[in-house]
Amino acid sequence: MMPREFLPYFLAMVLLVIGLYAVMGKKNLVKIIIGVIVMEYAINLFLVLVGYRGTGDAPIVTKELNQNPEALKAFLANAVDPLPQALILTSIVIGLATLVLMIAIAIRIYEKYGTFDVSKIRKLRG
Amino acid sequence: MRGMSLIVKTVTRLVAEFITIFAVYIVLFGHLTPGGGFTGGVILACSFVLLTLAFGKDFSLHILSKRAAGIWDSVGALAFLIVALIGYKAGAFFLNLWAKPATFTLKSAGIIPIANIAIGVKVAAALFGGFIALAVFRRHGPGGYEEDE
Amino acid sequence: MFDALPHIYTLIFLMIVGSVIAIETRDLLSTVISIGAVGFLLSLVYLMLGAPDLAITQVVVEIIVLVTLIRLTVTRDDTTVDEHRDVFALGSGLVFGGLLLAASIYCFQDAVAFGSPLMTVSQGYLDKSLQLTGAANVVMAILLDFRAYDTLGEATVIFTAILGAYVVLRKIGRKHDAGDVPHS
Amino acid sequence: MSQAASLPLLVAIPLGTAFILPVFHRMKRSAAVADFISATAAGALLIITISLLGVDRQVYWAGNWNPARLIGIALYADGLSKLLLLIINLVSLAVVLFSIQYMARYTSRILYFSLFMLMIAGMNGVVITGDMFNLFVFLEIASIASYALVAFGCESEELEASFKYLILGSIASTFVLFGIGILYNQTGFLNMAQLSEHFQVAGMSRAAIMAACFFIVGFGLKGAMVPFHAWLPDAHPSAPAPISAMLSGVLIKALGIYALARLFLNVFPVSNAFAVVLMLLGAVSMLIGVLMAVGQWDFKRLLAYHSISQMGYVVLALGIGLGVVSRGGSDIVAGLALFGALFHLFNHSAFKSLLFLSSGSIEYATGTRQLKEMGGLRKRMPVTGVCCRIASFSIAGIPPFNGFFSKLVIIIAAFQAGHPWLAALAVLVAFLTLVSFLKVQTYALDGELPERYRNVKEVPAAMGLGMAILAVVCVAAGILFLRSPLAGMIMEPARDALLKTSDYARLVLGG
Repeated sequence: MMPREFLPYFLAMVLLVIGLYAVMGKKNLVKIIIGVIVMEYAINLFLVLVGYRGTGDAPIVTKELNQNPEALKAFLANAVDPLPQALILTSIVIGLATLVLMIAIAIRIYEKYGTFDVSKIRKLRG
Repeated sequence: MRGMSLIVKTVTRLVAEFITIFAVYIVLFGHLTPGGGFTGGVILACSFVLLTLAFGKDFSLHILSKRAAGIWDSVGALAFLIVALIGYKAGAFFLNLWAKPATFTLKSAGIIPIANIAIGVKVAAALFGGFIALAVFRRHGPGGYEEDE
Repeated sequence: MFDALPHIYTLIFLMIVGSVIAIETRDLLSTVISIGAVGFLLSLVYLMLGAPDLAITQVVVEIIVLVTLIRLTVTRDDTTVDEHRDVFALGSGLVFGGLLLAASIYCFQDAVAFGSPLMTVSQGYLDKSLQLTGAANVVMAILLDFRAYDTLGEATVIFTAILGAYVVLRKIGRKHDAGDVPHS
Repeated sequence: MSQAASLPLLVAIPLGTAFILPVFHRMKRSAAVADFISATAAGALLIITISLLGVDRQVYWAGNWNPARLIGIALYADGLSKLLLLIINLVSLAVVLFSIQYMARYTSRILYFSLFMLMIAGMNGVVITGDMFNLFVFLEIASIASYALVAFGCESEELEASFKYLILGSIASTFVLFGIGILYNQTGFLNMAQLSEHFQVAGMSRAAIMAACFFIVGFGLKGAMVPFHAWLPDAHPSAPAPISAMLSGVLIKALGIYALARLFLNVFPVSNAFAVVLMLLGAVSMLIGVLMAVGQWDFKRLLAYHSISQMGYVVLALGIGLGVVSRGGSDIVAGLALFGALFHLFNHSAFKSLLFLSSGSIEYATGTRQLKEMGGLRKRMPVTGVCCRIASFSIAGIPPFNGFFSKLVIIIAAFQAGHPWLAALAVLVAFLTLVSFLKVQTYALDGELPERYRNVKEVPAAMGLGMAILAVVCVAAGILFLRSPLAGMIMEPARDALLKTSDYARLVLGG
């Protein structure tokens, strides 16, 4: 088995595979949408795991910290990596945006066919 | 959507204002505490969604019509772009003007609070408009969004 | 010192279980509720890993998504999935997923270990953001100053998607009276 | 430094246009306003792009966060970016002109133009960025705009195609972002130049190789390389014709091919293994695409399959060039292959957009896309007929049109690099393409005019103008880009940007 240091990354990967399976293998529009959501969770989870450090202090400098050089130094050495968090925030927004569009198209397809089942919908040739 | 029972309506009336105030706080103090424009905008949109669910869509559309939501969406986005272009004029795209280091006040972070407000307005309007468009789609038969021409 | 690791493992494990339930259950409403639970678990993970911004954002986004998804499912008649298992899809999915996982076991061996990121660039952000930008929240300083151009893109993405939703939900897309075919 | 200052405008102008257009929604004469603003913006973008040509590389640091302070996001335009910028903004101007009349058939033209501008902003952003995550963000803008535009007609077929495209596009985005996450874990950098510098010193770790594989899947999906092409034959024909022209002519190149070229030639250290993968992807796409195309009777679907096939040429040539570079072979051969790839990239965007626009014109006038129902249209539609013929000759590789030269260059490069079988395959595919387009000519333009099309009229002038611009490019590029000052201004810097693989980091970070 893999060392403890890499197990979290691997678990994020498992989540990605589960999402991928739902997207590729399921025949229901809602399930496919859920698969995409799971993939987004997996990627965000992976990024936040990448950024974790030490004791896991949130990267926010408070007024008290700023007045106390000792504490500030310890904080700077222990706070988690803020950059992946900024990336995740963007990624959450992008995921939400994709989801809105996906739901809109799914509603429209439902209106045309009266079902979410892909096997009853697909007229298009591969 | 017709709205829900009296209890729900009463509670909503009490809670919605607090949610709105909380959203404004989250937007304004994004550079000092956790939160920020996007988060605050989503919370604001949540309070509109709550009103829609409790009182029906006519009530919330009375506060913010679909057309107004679309315009606020554009206005927020444009405001953010203008923040960037002011920096561009002064030397670099998104140059942080007016930054006052380490004072821990509302004005300390230059363009960041302004950009937060722009994003908050934008996101709240966009998500509210999107939710209304998605939620009322079926109730009006085919079609949810009106046409031009 | 608080060791977050065991809690993290538990939460991620629960997320995996929740996702599997969400994907395999037949009732669409249960599916949506399970995925909501997974989202809230993820926000707990964020909170434990020192990301309060993300935790708040994840919770509120989750609420909006859940409300919309529940409205999507409960107002439609087609709420259960009649599962006709596609053996080929299942098999190829398992094989592909297995390959991906095996490759990741091999490749993650030389990943930088969990809990000690390199921080080649971001240590600078952490150290100097208060002095240079005046923002105490370093994530916000990165988001709206160091990488503000990204955030412009982010705002644009949501603008685009909402506009796209309006476009897709229009009553009529084509004008049929415009004389498409002159002699039909 | 003064020239570099116009780089952010390439994104800011279309974004501003897109943000302001919906404000006029449902106002009187909104469509006319949209036409005017969009055409002006597209023209301005082309002017800025042309003003960038001929100047040396440009670096611009957003927010003035440069490596001397704290590193932020770099905007970087070298020869390759400028070639792509020229393609994007030239085709988009022609397409905007075409859209003004064509989109009168659809409702909400103002929202159409807004989404169109967002798509342009996304593509411009992708090709000028020097940052991995920024590339992802702008890739998403362009993709999401294109999902919505594919479904613009709101018919069931379009919605299904759009959903399929959206799902596969999300998978692609996930893979790209996962790759970025792994790279960040490995190096702590997001800037492409810093990544390049890091990999030149440290080499590729196993995790970095995995990230590279994720990028191949992700960008391969965006660029519709063959095992990942399933969405393209549905999405491209379903979209309104101007959007098909943008998707096939520009989008798959800017999001897929450009990103692959930039990553595997500039960011990652050159490696023969990736060269083999690219050659394989290219060869398979080339063959499968054309085989699927030969049997098609739907005009737009046929064109869509040809897009896969022609992109196969480009990726094949990129792979050949990368292989020669990584084996330390002669710079002339590698340069020839890369030149061929970029030249074909440019040519394809001109003739494939033109073909889609003429298919749109024919559909506008006759209401059909089926080749069997057409016939003799060149008598009734002279402008469309001539344009369609020029484009068909170009893609079929008939001299002196541009497609002939770029295919010839690629075939010679494949031969000289020691891949005679690939050269033979390229010749075979060129032949099949020729056959396929002879079919188009025979059925659509020549032959008997069917009774019901006796009164078909030529399309309005603005549509003709849009097509004429691209037709001129098709005819002129064949000669001009091979041997003229233009070649030195546009093609050679683009080739050198890819050929001198290790210069990228130095040029960006060196200030």
